Amino acid sequence: MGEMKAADRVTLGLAFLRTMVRIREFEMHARIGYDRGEIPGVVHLSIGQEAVPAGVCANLRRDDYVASTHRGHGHCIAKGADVTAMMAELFGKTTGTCKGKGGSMHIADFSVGMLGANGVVGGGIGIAVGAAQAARLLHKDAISACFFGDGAVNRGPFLEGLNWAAVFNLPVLFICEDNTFSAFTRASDTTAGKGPTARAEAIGVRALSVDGNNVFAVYEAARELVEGIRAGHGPGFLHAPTYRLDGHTVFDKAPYRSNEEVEYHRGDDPVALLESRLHAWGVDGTQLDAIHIEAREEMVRAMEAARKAPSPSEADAFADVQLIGAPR
Amino acid sequence: MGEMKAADRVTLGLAFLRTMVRIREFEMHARIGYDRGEIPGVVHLSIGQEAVPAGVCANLRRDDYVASTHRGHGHCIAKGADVTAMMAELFGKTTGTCKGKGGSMHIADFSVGMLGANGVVGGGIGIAVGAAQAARLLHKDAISACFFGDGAVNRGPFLEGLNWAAVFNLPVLFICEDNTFSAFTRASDTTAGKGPTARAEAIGVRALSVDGNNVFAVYEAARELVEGIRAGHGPGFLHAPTYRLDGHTVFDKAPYRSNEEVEYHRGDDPVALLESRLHAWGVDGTQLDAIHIEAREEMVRAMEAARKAPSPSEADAFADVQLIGAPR
Amino acid sequence: MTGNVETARAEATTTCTIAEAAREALAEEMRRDPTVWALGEDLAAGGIFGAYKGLAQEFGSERIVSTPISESMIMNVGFGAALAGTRPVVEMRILDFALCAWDELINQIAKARYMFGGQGNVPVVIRMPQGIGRGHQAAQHSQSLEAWLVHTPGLVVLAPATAADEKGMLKSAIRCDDPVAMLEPKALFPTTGEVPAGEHLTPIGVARIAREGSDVTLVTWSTLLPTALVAAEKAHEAGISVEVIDLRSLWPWDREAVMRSVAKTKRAVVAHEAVAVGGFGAEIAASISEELGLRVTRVGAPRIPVAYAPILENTYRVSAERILAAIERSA
Amino acid sequence: MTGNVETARAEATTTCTIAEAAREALAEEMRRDPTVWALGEDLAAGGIFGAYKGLAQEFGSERIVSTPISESMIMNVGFGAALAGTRPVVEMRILDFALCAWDELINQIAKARYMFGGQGNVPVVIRMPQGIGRGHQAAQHSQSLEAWLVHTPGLVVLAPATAADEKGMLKSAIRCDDPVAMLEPKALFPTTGEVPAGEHLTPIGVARIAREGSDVTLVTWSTLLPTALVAAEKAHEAGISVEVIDLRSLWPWDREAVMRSVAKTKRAVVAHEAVAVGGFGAEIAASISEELGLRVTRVGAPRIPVAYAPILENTYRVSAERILAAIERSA
Ligand SMILES: Cc1ncc(C[n+]2csc(CCOP(=O)(O)OP(=O)(O)O)c2C)c(N)n1
Ligand SMILES: Cc1ncc(C[n+]2csc(CCOP(=O)(O)OP(=O)(O)O)c2C)c(N)n1
Ligand SMILES: [Mg+2]
Ligand SMILES: [Mg+2]
Repeated sequence: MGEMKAADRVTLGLAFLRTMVRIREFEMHARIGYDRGEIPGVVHLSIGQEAVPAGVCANLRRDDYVASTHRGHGHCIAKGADVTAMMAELFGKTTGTCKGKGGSMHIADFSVGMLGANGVVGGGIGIAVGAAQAARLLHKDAISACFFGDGAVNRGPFLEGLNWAAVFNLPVLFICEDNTFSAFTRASDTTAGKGPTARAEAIGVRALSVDGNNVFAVYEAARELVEGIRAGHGPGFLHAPTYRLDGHTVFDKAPYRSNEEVEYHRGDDPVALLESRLHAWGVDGTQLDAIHIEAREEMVRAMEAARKAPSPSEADAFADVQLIGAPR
Repeated sequence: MGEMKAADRVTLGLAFLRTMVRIREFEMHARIGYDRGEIPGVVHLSIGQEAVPAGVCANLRRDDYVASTHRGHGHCIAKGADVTAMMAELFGKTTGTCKGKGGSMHIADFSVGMLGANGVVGGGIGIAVGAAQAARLLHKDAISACFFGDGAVNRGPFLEGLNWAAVFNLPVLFICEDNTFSAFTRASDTTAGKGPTARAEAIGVRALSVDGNNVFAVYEAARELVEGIRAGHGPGFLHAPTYRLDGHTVFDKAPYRSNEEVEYHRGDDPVALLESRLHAWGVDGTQLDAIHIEAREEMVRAMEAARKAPSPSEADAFADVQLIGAPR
Repeated sequence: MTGNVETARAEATTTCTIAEAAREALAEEMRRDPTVWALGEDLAAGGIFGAYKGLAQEFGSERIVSTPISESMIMNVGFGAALAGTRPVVEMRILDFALCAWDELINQIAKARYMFGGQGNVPVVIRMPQGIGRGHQAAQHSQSLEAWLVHTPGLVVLAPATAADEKGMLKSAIRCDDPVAMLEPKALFPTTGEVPAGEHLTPIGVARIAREGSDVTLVTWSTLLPTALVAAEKAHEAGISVEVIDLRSLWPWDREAVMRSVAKTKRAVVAHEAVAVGGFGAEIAASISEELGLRVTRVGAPRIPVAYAPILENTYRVSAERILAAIERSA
Repeated sequence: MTGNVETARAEATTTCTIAEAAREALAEEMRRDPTVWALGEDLAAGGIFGAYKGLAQEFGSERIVSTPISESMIMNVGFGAALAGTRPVVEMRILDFALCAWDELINQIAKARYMFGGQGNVPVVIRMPQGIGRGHQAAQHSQSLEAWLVHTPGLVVLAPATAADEKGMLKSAIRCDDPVAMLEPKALFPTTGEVPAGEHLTPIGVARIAREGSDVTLVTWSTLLPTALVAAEKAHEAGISVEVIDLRSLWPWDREAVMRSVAKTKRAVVAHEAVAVGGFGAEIAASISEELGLRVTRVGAPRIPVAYAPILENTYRVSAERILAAIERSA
């Protein structure tokens, strides 16, 4: 950040804040929707982790690809997916990104290169690698970014995907969004060795580790990697430790950790950290408040639209299965 | 080797040679059996790689476990499996280790802890890890050894198995028998990064790399790792580069490499290297010849026995499927 | 062998959920046999359906093993540990994730006894709760794939639908020397039922007559049982007496019990939650047709993935109305 | 649609092996469409059946990609690359290894179009040569699992048995916008057949009458076709006229052609190499029974793994004698 002009860093910080607050507000509203029974399905929230998608995706273009996880709202929003369609998807409506067929775990928006959340841990890795290989074949200069959790580093696709991207020198940015837990288990209890970065390096992928709650740090590290990737130097890997402030799902009360622990980590809330930084840089409170209010209003509108949107009909269940050999 | 007494190293070397020559002779005879049509199924030979099983298994007890690969004759023999039953298995006879049901790719001999060759690359890794976990649960002090090829380091189970063994501090020795090729492809073309040892270390497994054609070196490195494993320090990893002198299978003519390359590597034939070393240590040629002759005679007898052994009957096909719900 | 013999033996019963019955079964077997242990994700936290609640406290982390998210290892470690003298209970969380370990289940576990010429047994239980759950989790969390497992030589396949059978079948599975695919009825985990007090084992391969009847035989299993019973009741109101067979053991399946009932009723319906095309219902229907020359009416899901929105999910679901229509249509 | 319409169009033919037909098909499609590419192990060396011979030389290593031994990546890279605008041909070497990528095939590829609400197509072909090969490679290298794939919503499933169909179906598969499971007849790769010269596409969903007959309909596919034709000839010698339907497209399958034939012959046999229990034959049999009220005789392998020793392997194998016996027994 040293070289950046004060005005620029404020502009950038405000853009980050807008993205992060939109993600947070989307999820707060999704939680409300779930609690009220308007959202029928299980939702995984990424509250506390917003700096990672915001910092990473600020380096991506619209034609770049992203593959995501079961906890993918932030990745979608940061990549530019339409929150109205996303909220409608959570409501299971025809106006949803997936016409109500996917729900939170399968939100996708191909129009902005979002190739899908994913219900399988590690399931997005191959998709991102494949999209990168396709881009090369089609002589496009798009790159792929692939988000996954700390739990995914213990699944086979982590090894296979990183090795593959390195062997074929593909333009892929792998991001391990390490939120300290994999479901109800502390990631450190199930991951041996020197951690994700060391694993990536050993497999031949250039890797950086960065404070995942500091959006500027995430941005800078991702930028460094993305520059290398766009320059044709092959894949990069970013390890971003952060903390999942909510439960694993909306109904997980997280008895496996103490309230003190959670409170401690609230002190590192990336939104609050960014705001105090902006504050220190002279941005005044009303400007910050405006961002919150705007985001909240956007989400209220999205909820309203989702509420009013038409539900699918039974016949819709038979559409989109396949072109040849579909039922009915 | 520095500390070992001259007499001891000769004794050890002769034991290694016996094992290595038995492996080689077994496979030379298997090739003859295949060429003659007496052995019906495809066979993968490990000619040129014998130092690895010989050096590793010299550190194992009968009650230790071994899991192997499609190229497993050497691992079986070095672990003490009965070559007569092995040869009968290749012939598909009832006296085979698996009553003719498995063939070369599934030879197993539970009586010596050999938990099976394996038709799936990387398939043995979980078996070895599981056997080690069972041993701990049963308060046995047995360890597991798991052989796999250089190709397996790019499959998911490599990551999952090493991480698992490290997380649970299990007594497993992983051995990557790196014979330069995975089927018709050069391993170096498909494996990125700093190689198997670096991968293992990053996952938290203590790792050594050693000349896989030097049986004493393999033995010493495996011993060091096995001592740590038996002392309860968790898993170890041994990378043993060597060279597959024959084709991938008995009918692969290996057009993907030059004759010069193969001839070059014949200079590192582990059997020849060991013999010249023994020679230098004063063992005379007749003693070495005797080992060859004995092994050859043993394999001729095994072939003869296999030839004479009864073939299974059709009814045998229905046995051993399962205890409950078997057909007929 | 005939249906529900084992329930006759029971004198007292207790009421509990299917998840509790599962926990009891595992706890009892672990107390009885020190070689029984369980491995899977989040087991120390009690598992996602509460079926392991408190077990880590009682048995310790060496026997209730909370694993990394490494399905292929969970499965194959269970396999290796079975070969090496223990009786592992492999928890896959839900069936859908078991596809990440499908090679290990199908290529290794199911075939091992055969490939190795019967050298050893493979006493491993693979728990794969299946079907549409309660959380509207869409296509990757809702499959029913019993047909695949029945088609796989080497496997025993169980699909309990009641608390009593959950307990009795899990215990039988743990004592079984073959690999057992235990397809637990995910959506029914919180439902309660009577479980015979004391040692309770459900025999493998024996169907249960869930309701006696004389006009039509309805063969079903797993999550569809309660729906089938509702349909049978409605049919009863419409004057059709339906015999409901809870097949519960899918391999081996109780051919004798099914044929006996159908020989009596002369009309057969088979209903399951899974996709109808290529479902296990086709095997039952083909068998009945072969043996008794009768036309069987099959009910199952359309050949579509499970969607998220409840109305779409319901379109996939086999309803009591659809079963009833099949009962009426059967001839 | 009726059977073998497409062969009528062909004027000249050439003779080649099934492996050569496969290579030709891929080469032609790659020449036609620069977005077509192939990925799998050892492709630069021509593949293990020679079906990629020379293609790396013609198309380069960016389009004929020799991959690491990473099945789950091979499959999922194919998936991602299909979403991103290319038409990948995923080579699994043999079906059995595809089980290492089963999550990717079943949970990702098959369901993607649906889960994502039809946002995009998934034009990927997954080549999985299946069945007992020529090398006596035992249980982990010999499975036939078409029943599983037919049971999976979202997939098209093809199973050619001749050189003409290998070529015509692979080309149709590559042009198909759905994911296609291409179950190639492993044991038949070296056998030769006539292939229509010039552009040759086999329509998906259309069965082929491989032999006309009037007494019994024999439905079969893939590796069992030549055996079925032998059985039909023997039946002919015994005075029974057998109509042999090469189903070749398993999903969608040509219900109309099958029903038309069975309605004519009133006797039906279905025969496949796969295990009979839970095989796709059960679906065909159940469908015929439902639609025409006829008892169908099924022939398939016993529910055992494939063994190594030839005599044991043969016990698994469906022979012409067994099919003939079924023909005689059918009624
Ligand atoms: C292959 C697979 N195994 C298990 C699950 C169940 N599951 C869903 S989320 C989750 C935890 C994932 O942890 P992590 O990768 O750290 O992501 P996070 O939830 O923390 O974002 C698990 C085990 C799954 N979806 N897929
Ligand atoms: C999962 C899987 N993929 C592919 C194969 C086919 N195959 C058999 S051996 C082999 C090469 C293995 O190479 P490596 O691990 O180095 O062992 P080596 O043959 O050199 O002993 C391949 C690809 C297989 N058996 N299993
Ligand atoms: Mg996490
Ligand atoms: Mg190798």
